[in-house]
Amino acid sequence: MTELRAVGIGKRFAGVRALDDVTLDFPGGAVTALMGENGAGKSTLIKIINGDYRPDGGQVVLDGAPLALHAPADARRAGIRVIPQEPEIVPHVSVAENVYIGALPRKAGRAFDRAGLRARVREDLRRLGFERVLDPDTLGSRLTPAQRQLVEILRALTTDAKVIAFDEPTSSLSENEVEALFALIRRLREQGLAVVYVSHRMQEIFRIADRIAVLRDGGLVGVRDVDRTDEAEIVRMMVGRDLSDMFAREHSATDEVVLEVDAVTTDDVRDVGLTVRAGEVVALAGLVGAGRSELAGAIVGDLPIRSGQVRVAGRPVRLRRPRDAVRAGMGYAPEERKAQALLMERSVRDNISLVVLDRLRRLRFVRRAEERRLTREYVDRLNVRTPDIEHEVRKLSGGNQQKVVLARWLARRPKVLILDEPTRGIDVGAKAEIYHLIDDLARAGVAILVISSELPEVLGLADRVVVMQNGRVTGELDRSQATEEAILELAMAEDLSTTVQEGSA
Amino acid sequence: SSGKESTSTNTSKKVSGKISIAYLQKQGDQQYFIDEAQGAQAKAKQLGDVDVKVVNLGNDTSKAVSETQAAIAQKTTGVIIVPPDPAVGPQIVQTVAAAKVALLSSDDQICKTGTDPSKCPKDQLVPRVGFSGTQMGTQVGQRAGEEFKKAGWKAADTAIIAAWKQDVTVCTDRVVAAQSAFEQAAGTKVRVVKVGTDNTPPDAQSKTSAAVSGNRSVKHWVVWGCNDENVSGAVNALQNAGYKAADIDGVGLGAYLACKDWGSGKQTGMKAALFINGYDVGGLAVQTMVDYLRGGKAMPQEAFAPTKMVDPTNWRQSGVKCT
Amino acid sequence: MTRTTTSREPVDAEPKEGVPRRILTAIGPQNISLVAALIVVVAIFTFLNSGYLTWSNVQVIGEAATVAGLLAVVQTVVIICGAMDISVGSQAGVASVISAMAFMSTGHDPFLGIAAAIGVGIVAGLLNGLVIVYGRVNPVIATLATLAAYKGVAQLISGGRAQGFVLGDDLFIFIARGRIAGLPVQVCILLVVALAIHLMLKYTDVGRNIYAIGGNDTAARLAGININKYLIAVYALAGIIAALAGIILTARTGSGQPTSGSEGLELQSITAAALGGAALKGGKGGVAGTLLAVLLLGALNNGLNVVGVNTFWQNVAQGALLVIAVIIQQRRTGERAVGLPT
Amino acid sequence: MTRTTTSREPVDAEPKEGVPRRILTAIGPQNISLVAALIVVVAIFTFLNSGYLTWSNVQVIGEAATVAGLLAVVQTVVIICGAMDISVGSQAGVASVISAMAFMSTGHDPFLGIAAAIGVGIVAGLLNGLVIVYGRVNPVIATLATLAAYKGVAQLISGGRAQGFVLGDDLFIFIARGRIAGLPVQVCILLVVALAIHLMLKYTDVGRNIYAIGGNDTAARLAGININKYLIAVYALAGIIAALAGIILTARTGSGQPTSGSEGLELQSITAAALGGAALKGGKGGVAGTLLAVLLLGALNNGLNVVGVNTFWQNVAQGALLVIAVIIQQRRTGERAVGLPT
Ligand SMILES: Nc1ncnc2c1ncn2[C@@H]1O[C@H](COP(=O)(O)OP(=O)(O)OP(=O)(O)O)[C@@H](O)[C@H]1O
Ligand SMILES: Nc1ncnc2c1ncn2[C@@H]1O[C@H](COP(=O)(O)OP(=O)(O)OP(=O)(O)O)[C@@H](O)[C@H]1O
Ligand SMILES: [Mg+2]
Ligand SMILES: [Mg+2]
Repeated sequence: MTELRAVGIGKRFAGVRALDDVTLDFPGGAVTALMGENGAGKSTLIKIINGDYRPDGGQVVLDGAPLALHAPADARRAGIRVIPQEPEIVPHVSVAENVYIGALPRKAGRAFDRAGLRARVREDLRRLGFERVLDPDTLGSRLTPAQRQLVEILRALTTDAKVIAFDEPTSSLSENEVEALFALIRRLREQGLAVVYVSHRMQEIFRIADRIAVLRDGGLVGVRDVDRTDEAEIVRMMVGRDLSDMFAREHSATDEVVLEVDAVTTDDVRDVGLTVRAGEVVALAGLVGAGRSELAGAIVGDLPIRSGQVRVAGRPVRLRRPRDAVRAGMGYAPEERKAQALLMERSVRDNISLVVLDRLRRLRFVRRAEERRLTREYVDRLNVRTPDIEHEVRKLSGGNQQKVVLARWLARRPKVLILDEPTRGIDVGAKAEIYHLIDDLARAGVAILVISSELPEVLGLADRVVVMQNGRVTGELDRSQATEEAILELAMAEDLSTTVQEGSA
Repeated sequence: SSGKESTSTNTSKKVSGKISIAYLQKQGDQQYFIDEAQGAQAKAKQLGDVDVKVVNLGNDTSKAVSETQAAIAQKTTGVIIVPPDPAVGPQIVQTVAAAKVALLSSDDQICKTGTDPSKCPKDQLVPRVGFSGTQMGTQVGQRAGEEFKKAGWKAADTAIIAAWKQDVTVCTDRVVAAQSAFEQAAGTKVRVVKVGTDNTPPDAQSKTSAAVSGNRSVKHWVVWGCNDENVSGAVNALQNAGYKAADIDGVGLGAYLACKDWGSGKQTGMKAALFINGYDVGGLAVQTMVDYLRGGKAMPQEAFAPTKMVDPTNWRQSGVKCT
Repeated sequence: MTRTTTSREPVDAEPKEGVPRRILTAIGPQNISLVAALIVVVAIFTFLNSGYLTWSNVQVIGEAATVAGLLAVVQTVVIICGAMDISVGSQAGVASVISAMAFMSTGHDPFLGIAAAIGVGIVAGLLNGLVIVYGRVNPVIATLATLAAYKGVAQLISGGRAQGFVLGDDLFIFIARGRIAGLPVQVCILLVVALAIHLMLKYTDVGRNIYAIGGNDTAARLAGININKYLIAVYALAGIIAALAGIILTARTGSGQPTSGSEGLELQSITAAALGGAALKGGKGGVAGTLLAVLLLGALNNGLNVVGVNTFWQNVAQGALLVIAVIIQQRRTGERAVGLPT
Repeated sequence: MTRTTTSREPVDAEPKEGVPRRILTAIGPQNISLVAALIVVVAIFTFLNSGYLTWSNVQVIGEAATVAGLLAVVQTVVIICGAMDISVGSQAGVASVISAMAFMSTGHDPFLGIAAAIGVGIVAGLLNGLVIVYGRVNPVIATLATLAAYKGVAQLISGGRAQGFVLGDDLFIFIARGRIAGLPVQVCILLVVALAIHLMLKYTDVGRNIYAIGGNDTAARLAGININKYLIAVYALAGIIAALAGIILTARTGSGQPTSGSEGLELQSITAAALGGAALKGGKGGVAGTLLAVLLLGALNNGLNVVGVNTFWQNVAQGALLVIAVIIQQRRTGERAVGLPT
């Protein structure tokens, strides 16, 4: 049976030691979960296994033979497949080609078998139960984040692999897709593959993994069998201390309505109404493609509203572009940090101060000292792990990048804060910190609308839950009424008659 | 087809009715050629029932071929061409001959059977109207030599700036001719500093400035080039480098920029310029073509428009137009 | 270079699929407007001068557009990779000179002349690719540099003068003036090359990989595509096609031209590729669109001369018409006017 | 420096802040290699000809580089936005002609001449911006089109001829040959413009927003930046600076030049910006690097002429040196050689 071993792997980047002498095996026929805080080195380890980064020391050994990994092509040839943390999609070609990129089916000579490809992808989609969420002919540029992640997952199926590593595959997926993915992973495990699985979602790990390896500060803390450990121990291994009161939120809503969305209709959203009061946290729940991000985009003036109105503090806002929303006191952290929020090649400072420059300037000159002070303050508050505030954002780990996005909007202190998947890719410890932050903000009177696909998060945070499906609001649940079952029922209101979960058998 | 259809030479059959002429010019956005185009069109108007279409070929020999083909496709009766490079001559001659359209070259010479007109048997040259490059260069060099003698400079502390676009062969011809004429007139050899430019004043100016930096020991400068742009740019550079007008012996070619210096009444290193009148050449070319087409009058092997050396004292009388 | 693919372009509704719509999609909406623009241009010039829409003039348009067309087609491939080759014109110049000189020095053997030119084209193209990939020089800078360097090489080996004389040779005459089934040989060459490249791009895995590299090079790299090999090969291809263009140039003008005839071709080829729908960021574009754009620009150019518009107005008209054509094309997509268009 | 509360120390070489280190960071590693290249170039030419490193020749280099330098500086701003302005040269041509013609027709008032030129520059720049943002025309295509159109306009209003004569006027003479504290006036103009743009880019919120737009336009839009306004303003700025370059051209040559002197400036300005570290996909670059690149190219150009290298070799040498400079620069970053470099 296959076995992948990482032996004595070390890797440092200028100023940061990402991995330090990590020795770890990934046996075949088992799912090894890799856990650790943001920036612990999980993605770096996976990139090394994939031949994307070259380690400073150590070796990757497959079935007893050391591998010479100079490029991802080498890893691929050896039978290693990696689903990276950030989906990499080719924009102007179809989903089908995206899935089989680098391994397109051929006919005679080098002719490319377009029909064969489409048939194969359709079959893959059907097998996994994704045919309703993903069309093989859509162009890559038109996919939603969830769909992009599904494409990445489908790529795992294209080759005969011995090892498959998933780097946070579910961070923007909702229950349905997660189920299908798990069915797939179980099948892979039965076939004897070594599966590496990275996630910050604790429940998932305990459902799918056989072993849990924990990294901290680039070093291996330990490996546990799932049967012989529990969440508390893993968290302790990850952060070095106990975490309690994770979701303890107190009710702080007032009666003052700050955000009113009144019968808003856009191209994908129909007749949506909701309100958020000062000090209240409203969660917007739903499945992939329910139209939540679309609604958020419309509320902040980025997508055209065909009819309906948005009011902030009672005053109607004329939304022609996001600037109008920002001016009216709204803040919006979009779901895709890399594509929609971050200036990857600029510093942490530049990224955080972006929306407060108008407050920091004097005669249009930015007050640099004040800017640095403000940036440091938020870097400290959110515990962003960066060597210093002039560090380029692209060099941060995924979770820390997300914190930078949040810091940006917190620094602006808006009246309304719209957070689309705010904890996507964030570790348990940091998650708790962010929940505390959201709680603090609410207490300070900010009206908060959170879009989240993670049900525990929705339940833990929200004063009220608004559920959407297919571009419409299908129900609203008070905190006391909200349970996972109730939310899912509303989220799938129209689908209930049809069975969805073929793939999980 | 193989493209090798027999190409019988011009049959002169008289054309009655409307005559349409295509005037294909290289560098059609340069002042000299703009004048030439206007001269051609004015002459056509004067003759009546003649239509002249002017096309700018830039420096593109390939375009010369396609515009010739286009003119033929338009049933043009005569083609007058200023070839961007004489090497394209044979191709033009064969293209035109196949369609039995009359051909006249203007300014630069072309040969029917070879790429180099200077090595062409006399009877194989296409009839031409214009100025001889060698002759122009000779006149420039001669005048420069005379000025050199008059100033009484010594060859040892004098140098010549020759500024031209080095991949334009007709430019090279002029500059080479100027040098031998200068040596004749001056009776001595003077060192030549070759400055490669793109034939525009700013480029001539900066390139010359640099060349001067490399030759600070020189006390007096003689300047010539492919056209007025080069000479005027180079003279400007010398003046900016601190040389007095009296230490510069610049002889322009065209006179359309030199006249600006003279018009201002200031002292200038631009001592003289060969006035070549594009307007006259354009008119003469059209006249020659029409005479041939209408009256069957054979085109003369070479017809030269008059050139005149002008200087600050006599340029106005000579008909130099200054914008 | 990792490219962030913007997730949600502010685009309006997905077009509904119907049969007419299907046909439209097959030609591509981008190309439709080029066809429309072409029809308008032809209509206007035909109205102004009856000599415009004659078979002989159409041939002239085709022949005049061949050299630029070849370069535009291969430039399209380079641009799809997300790169650019600004040196194509200079490469054609070197090849032109070499073809004529090799022809002369081998006792008038046209095949040796052509082979030598193509060989030199491959070398020049490979050098571009190697400098870019292994020298890590930005493609624009690198090929701007080789634009100058190759031009210098052409001038040096030729002494700046046109070289040789090839119109005594049957093959060169055939290329210059021959017809195959009534079509000029040059145009046939262009069509064959375009078709071959079109097939490669659309119907082989090589072509699909090229789109992937240009669309998202990280994705391509992670998928195990040997990006470096592809990029170098594409530059070599550009060198070969540029050499072909140089050979045609030699045949057209009768001699090897170091610079005349090949200057300015870089901008023309990029213009045609971009007008034909290639995105300069890479990943998008096609031969059909480029050819249509070449045809449109050629028809425009020729028409302005046929009608006898003065050079200065031609510049204004060309610029204005180009902008108008693209504006119309873009208006049809109904994209929202925010930020830079692609 | 911020320390996170968690246990881990950021291991290893956080560069120790020392004084030399500080200076190094201030110049930037990219610029360091330009400085090194400059030193090498100067050393070589000084060795070959003692007239090279003289104050008068340094002034010559500065003056020769001014026009291209101005355009390169503003091109840097355009490129940082992720766009490009290929029409700068033509805009300078129009401005040059207009300045001379307005000067002549207002009875030799230099200020009116200059004002008219700048006014025309603004209009031309705004037109570019509007066509790009609201016409949704790709910046390269749009400015390629206006490159032709503005050139045609310059030729039309001037009839293709050099216009007027301004060297009878004190102000124009001052611009052409004056010195301020020993420095040529043209160079002073360039330095003032460069400094102003540098301050704007680095120290104002406007500049920061420009970097944001080029770095990630979706992020900039969602952060409430009015991208359209910025883009149009940047093109207008390009128009103004191009007009300034045109005025200097007029003063240098003594008359308004429709095309001669302004052709090829687009490529020069893009080359300098890119060599100076501006990324063509936007979001990166700076005035200091661009100025260094302008100086390097100017010193190279001048040196080749001082030493008296023939034009053909100059082309080869320029191309080769450009490539070598960038390769050295890139090697220092130690980036892995995969795919297209940025
Ligand atoms: N290209 C890079 N340049 C510099 N530093 C880097 C680079 N990539 C990663 N790092 C650093 O290496 C460390 C480990 O990062 P890595 O991405 O492996 O974390 P991770 O465990 O995957 O975190 P997350 O859960 O947030 O994804 C981080 O401190 C990060 O800043
Ligand atoms: N750029 C786009 N082009 C076309 N359709 C889009 C685009 N973006 C979103 N959509 C469509 O809009 C609908 C709503 O998507 P949205 O992203 O708002 O859903 P969501 O509830 O946020 O789910 P997700 O978890 O996928 O983000 C989906 O049907 C999706 O296909
Ligand atoms: Mg990670
Ligand atoms: Mg969403």
